[in-house]
Amino acid sequence: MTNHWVDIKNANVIIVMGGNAAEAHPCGFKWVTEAKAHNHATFIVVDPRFTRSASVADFYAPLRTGTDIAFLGGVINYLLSHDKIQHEYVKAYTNATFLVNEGYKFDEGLFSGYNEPGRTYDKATWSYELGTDGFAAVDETMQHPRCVLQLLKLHYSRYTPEVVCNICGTPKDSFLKVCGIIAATSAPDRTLTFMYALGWTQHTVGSQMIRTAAMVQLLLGNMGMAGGGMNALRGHSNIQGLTDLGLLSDLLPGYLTVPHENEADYRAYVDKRTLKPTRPGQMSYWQNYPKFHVSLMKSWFGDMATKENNWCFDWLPKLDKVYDVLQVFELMFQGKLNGYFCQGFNPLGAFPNKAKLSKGLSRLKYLVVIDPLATETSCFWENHGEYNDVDPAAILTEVIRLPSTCFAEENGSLTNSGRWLQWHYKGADPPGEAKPDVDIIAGIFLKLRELYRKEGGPFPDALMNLTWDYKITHAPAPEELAMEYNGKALADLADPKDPTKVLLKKGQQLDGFAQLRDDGSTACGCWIYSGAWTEKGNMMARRDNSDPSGLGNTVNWAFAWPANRRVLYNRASCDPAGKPWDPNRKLVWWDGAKWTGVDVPDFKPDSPPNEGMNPFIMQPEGAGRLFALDKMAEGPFPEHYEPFETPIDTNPLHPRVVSNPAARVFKDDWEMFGKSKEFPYAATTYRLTEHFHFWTKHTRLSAILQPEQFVEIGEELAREKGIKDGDRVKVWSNRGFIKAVAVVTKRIRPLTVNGKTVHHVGIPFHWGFKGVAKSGYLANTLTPFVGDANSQTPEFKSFLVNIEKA
Amino acid sequence: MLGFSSVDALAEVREFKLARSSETRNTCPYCSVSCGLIMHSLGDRAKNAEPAIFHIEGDPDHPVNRGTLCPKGAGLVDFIHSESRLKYPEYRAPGSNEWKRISWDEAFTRVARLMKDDRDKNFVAKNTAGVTVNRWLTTGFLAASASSNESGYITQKAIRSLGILAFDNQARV
Amino acid sequence: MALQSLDIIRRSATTTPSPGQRRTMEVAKLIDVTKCIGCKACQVACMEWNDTRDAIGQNHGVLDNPMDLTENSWTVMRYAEVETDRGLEWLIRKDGCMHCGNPGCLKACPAPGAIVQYKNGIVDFQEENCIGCGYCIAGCPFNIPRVSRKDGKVYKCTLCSDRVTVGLEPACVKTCPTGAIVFGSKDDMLHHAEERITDLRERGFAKAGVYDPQGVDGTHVIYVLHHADKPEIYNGLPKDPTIGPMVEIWKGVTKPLASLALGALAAGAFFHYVTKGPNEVSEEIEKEFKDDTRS
Amino acid sequence: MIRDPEKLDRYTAPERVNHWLVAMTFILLALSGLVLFHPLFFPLSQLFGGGVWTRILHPFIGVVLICFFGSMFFRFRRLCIMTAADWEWLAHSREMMNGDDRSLPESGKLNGGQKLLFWLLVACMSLLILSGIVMWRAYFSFLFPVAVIRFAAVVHAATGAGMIALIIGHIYLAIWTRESIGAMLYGKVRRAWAKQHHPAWFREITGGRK
Repeated sequence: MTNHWVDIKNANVIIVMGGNAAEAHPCGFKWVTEAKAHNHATFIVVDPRFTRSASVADFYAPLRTGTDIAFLGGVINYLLSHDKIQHEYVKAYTNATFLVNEGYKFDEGLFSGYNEPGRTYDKATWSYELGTDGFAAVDETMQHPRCVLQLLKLHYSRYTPEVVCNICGTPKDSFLKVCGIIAATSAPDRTLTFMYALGWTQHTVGSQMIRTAAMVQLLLGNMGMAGGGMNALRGHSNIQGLTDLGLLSDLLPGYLTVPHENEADYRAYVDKRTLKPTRPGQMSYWQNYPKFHVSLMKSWFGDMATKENNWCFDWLPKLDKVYDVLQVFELMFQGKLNGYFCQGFNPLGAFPNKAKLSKGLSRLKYLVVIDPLATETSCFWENHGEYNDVDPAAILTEVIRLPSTCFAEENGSLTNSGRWLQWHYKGADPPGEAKPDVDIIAGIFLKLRELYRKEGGPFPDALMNLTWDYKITHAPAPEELAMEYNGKALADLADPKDPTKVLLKKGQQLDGFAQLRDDGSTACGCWIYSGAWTEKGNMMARRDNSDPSGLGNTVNWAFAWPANRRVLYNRASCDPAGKPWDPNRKLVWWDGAKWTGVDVPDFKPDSPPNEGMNPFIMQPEGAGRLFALDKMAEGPFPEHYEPFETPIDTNPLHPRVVSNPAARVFKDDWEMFGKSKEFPYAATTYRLTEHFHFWTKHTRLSAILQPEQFVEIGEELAREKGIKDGDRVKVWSNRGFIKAVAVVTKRIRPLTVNGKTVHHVGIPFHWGFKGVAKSGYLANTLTPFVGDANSQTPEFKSFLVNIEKA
Repeated sequence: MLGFSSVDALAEVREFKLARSSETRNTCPYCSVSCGLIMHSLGDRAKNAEPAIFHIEGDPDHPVNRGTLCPKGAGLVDFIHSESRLKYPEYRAPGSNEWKRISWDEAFTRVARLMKDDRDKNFVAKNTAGVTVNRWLTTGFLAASASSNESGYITQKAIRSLGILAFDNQARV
Repeated sequence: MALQSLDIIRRSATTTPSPGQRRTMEVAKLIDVTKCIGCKACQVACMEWNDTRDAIGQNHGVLDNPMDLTENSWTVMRYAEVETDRGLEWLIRKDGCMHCGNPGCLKACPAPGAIVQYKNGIVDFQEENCIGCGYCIAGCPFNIPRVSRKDGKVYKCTLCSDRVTVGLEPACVKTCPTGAIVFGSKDDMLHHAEERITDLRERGFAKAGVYDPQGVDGTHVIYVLHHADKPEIYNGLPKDPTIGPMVEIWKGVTKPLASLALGALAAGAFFHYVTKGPNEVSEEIEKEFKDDTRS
Repeated sequence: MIRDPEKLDRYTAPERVNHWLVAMTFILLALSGLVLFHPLFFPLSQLFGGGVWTRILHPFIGVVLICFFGSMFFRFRRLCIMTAADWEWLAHSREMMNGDDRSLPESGKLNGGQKLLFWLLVACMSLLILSGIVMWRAYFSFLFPVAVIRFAAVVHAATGAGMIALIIGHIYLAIWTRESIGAMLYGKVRRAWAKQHHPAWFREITGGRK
């Protein structure tokens, strides 16, 4: 989230789209009802289903699943055509004035530089035109035909209300009403906040959906404002933390990136990531990349990491491609993977096309599962009749299942959506012989090290020299690990402004990432988490919940990364002169000498407004990107592409290019896509408020609330198929079938899309063949094995099924 | 009988069950609102009392949830004591139809052995173009979503040092 | 000396008053249906706090689960998809004991002390004194109490009397994520309701109002409804509930009078005998047959 | 002397056994009913082992009573058919209560009052079993809407009280009319008694002989 949970109460307009906050994040959703009750906020829900969020919304607009870019593109068109944008904000803080490379063009659904066979783009033309001073050229009047604003107008001129409603199926008056409410927040003192989750991320154009909303927020001047921003409601308690720590194929902690194999040279690797400002006077904070990377290497390899060996640059693996879960299961399916670990994760249920996953797991040599619960993945080889019909004798995978503790049985910190790191304490011992994850990883690692010490083996250097100076080697204390990723001084650190003054002595905990050095004199496991455990102690355990400003910024509660800033880009809540846009919701302001406020300024504290440093300090140009340069796989401007299984078999905007041209699809998955003739209904999987993924079917209290698998269909579809409330139905896609109880409801209405009636089928996915709730089918038996072009998040939200009475 | 025994109380309410329980602050492991919890466990942390958690409610001081819990969070006590909780390391031999209980030492030894054999056989020090890549692509690791930052950090550290690139976590979904 | 933990106004099947000198604050739970997102956190918190667990049932084609109040589920969410002039509305209501000012259950209950009404407004079942006859179910205007198949006792929401006694708020109140359920003195709750109603009227709910039915002398669980003029659309919330004539007759003054009448009848018969003497065979008929017996 | 040949056979052994079974069951039923009737009588629940047992036993005792009374019904059904004389008897019942039985028509084996009592009891028993079933929470109440249960409760209470009143009267009249109890205990009555109280019946079974 750019803002945080409590900040939502400051919003004037709240939109839940591409998510269902009331059901998936009920306790966070209280701040929406708070905004409504005490801030006269207007709350809008846009969703294919009338969800429990919609039940308390002021206005609900239906739309067909997978068409959010069309809807939001239409909003951008409305804002631009009605001139409802925050002009001063857009001119000063976004790249609206920047000129784009003349090679850039878009027509018939494709941007410039597309090569068909590889399904990728050569993105050279998606760049700024550089001026004579080497900086990006700008046209302050924003009239130049190749300035971003004009290109934006041109691109979304096609998204007229008629075109949008034809694609989305939303009634025109509803669409225009939503546009009107959104447009009103272009006033400097009115803010809109978007609350979204998997409803946007789980599409093949998911990332671009989120970008479109971010562009709307930039046009309205809502980014960085209290009650504004882009609020991603993360799914798990520490999904934010584990992403921050880089537990992804191509990431290192703090969003540093793993080198690619064609970056053999350390210097080239570092320079490519040390982004110099592309506009004068910008902070472009990534230019400190070397400090973060060197400190990480010192933290991991200690004295072995020296300037001479490029801080053990070669000790880390180099990528040939990204190995996301879909790619890994494809390798598994092809029998090219021998071993697999599932640490607190149930991929058999959580990933698409269960049949393919099951085959993949069966071709593994060994599978290690570390979990507090008996998950379906660990028992993929057990035959559970119709729910998991396999022959154990034919599955030769060796499976080792290790019991781990749950949240209540270990100390540690979790990072929530609002980037708060919060410490928790062990309340009881784990059942039986279960061990904390830390001890299990330590156990495996130390045993492996022992084997390498005895028997040797290829390139043992990294694992043998990994720093492991914990007091109890087989059970590293969470406190020690927290202090490690906060970082410490490896030598006395002198104050850069006054070398005679010693800031920190050797071995002391750093105060924050500002103190990091690239000369090896500091170690830091994760630079963005620096400040979590300083010399003043465990900042994550702070419990002062005072909120002096009343805006919900409890800056003395726990620790938020980066540097305890609660609202990112909060400099943008002030006009270029440093005066807050909205006098009664002041976050930060320039007090003549420095930036100060009720939140830690997300800015260079001593940079006066007239220096012209822009609020988006991580970007080289310091400005919010309406034009995304080459950072996105399928285009600098979001374009509506149909889901890979589209109910209308065409793309009304450009029939020649129907689905995302840059999405990666593995060879054998192409023919697994269903067509609307055989599978006429648009299906979407989602969460219920009573269950949490596949965990709470093991919990009696939750199983009581929703004991049995069901699917939701509209009354019209039910009448067509002769299905009544409570009937058992069979739902099947081109990849398999499930059986469930039918819930017939008024809350799902057929939509007229491109002249065709489209029915939606809603499929909650909380059931499986383990746990105390009634056994059910893994709903991901139905879903397509294709992911978003940028994040590879599978398209669970839009696919095609058929349905009949079982 | 006949008025000699003490008369029952005219009415009494149920004994307040949290009177002397021990309180521990924690965070709900489910969604990313990360609501603050107060966990009540048996005993007053005396050595001979095994602290079992019997009740969980919201932490009223937590600025986000202010004491509230959603239907999932309010039922956490049933997650901690779920009958599906794993209690000891188990092993399933290839083709077998049952779990066999093993000790931690056997488990660690077996896992390390499997990893070493696979790494030794498939480790790639240099790619075809002769660039040092030091990667091991034939074993993957899927990390959790609700384990702590500390366990995430040590997992990252250990896995990267082995050269694994098939590495992902719940953020992907 | 009888021990008690809260001041009592009324006890079931007790014709003599309980000690009632003290004046304590009257509490109330406000359920603001317009803020409720139907998440059932209150159902879980209630079962978890009171250590009851319902059976894991099945899906009946709706989101309601369990489908009705039971001896283990003392509060359930009831979902109603209603078409109103504003379009489709999803009216979700937390059902449970209303803690009436004049409780029908207490009036109907024949077992002394099985149901008590405390001065703070809570109506509580004392399961030890309950004889399991189920009269309270007939007496209740809202059909709330449920008999347990296991122990033959009746159960319902206690408004967490054990928590309120030690000064805490009920479990469902504390857990409610959106603050739809709030707790406090009844005056504060009515004031809170007024605020909510002004906000709702601003948002176009002209008929928004409080549901605090005077037919049962007001309740200590009050609703704020979008459509207070049509409470029945909220899954059968009674329009103006009262204990009803039948229960009044059944449990009203007729019974003591009838008991008196029976007593009087018996006494009357005795005094008839005393005054009129027995109905014996007359002298002459006796004489007629006396000769026979001798001969 | 008990089996004095001179006496007339009024009730057979089975009839008497049946009557007393009904009587005893009714007493238990009435007592347990009163427990639930008003708090005044709740202490009576100690006779049945406490409130819970009273609530459990009362309906079962009711069913037993219905069975016994059922058999009595079939025994006395024809005997109790009301005749004009019976109605006239009843019309004069006030005078009888004052000891003046001159203007009473001659009553048969059972006089108007006894017949009327029989039919009233039949009515009460039917109402009680019907309303009782409806109120029987453990087995049947779920079948009925709450309004029906409430109505049944009122009917049950009223009818129950009414029946107790009837039985109080019945018992008193049996005491009041000397030797009636003996008739029901031993089954025989003296000829004089018969002639006095049931002249028509007396004539009928003695064939007009004295």
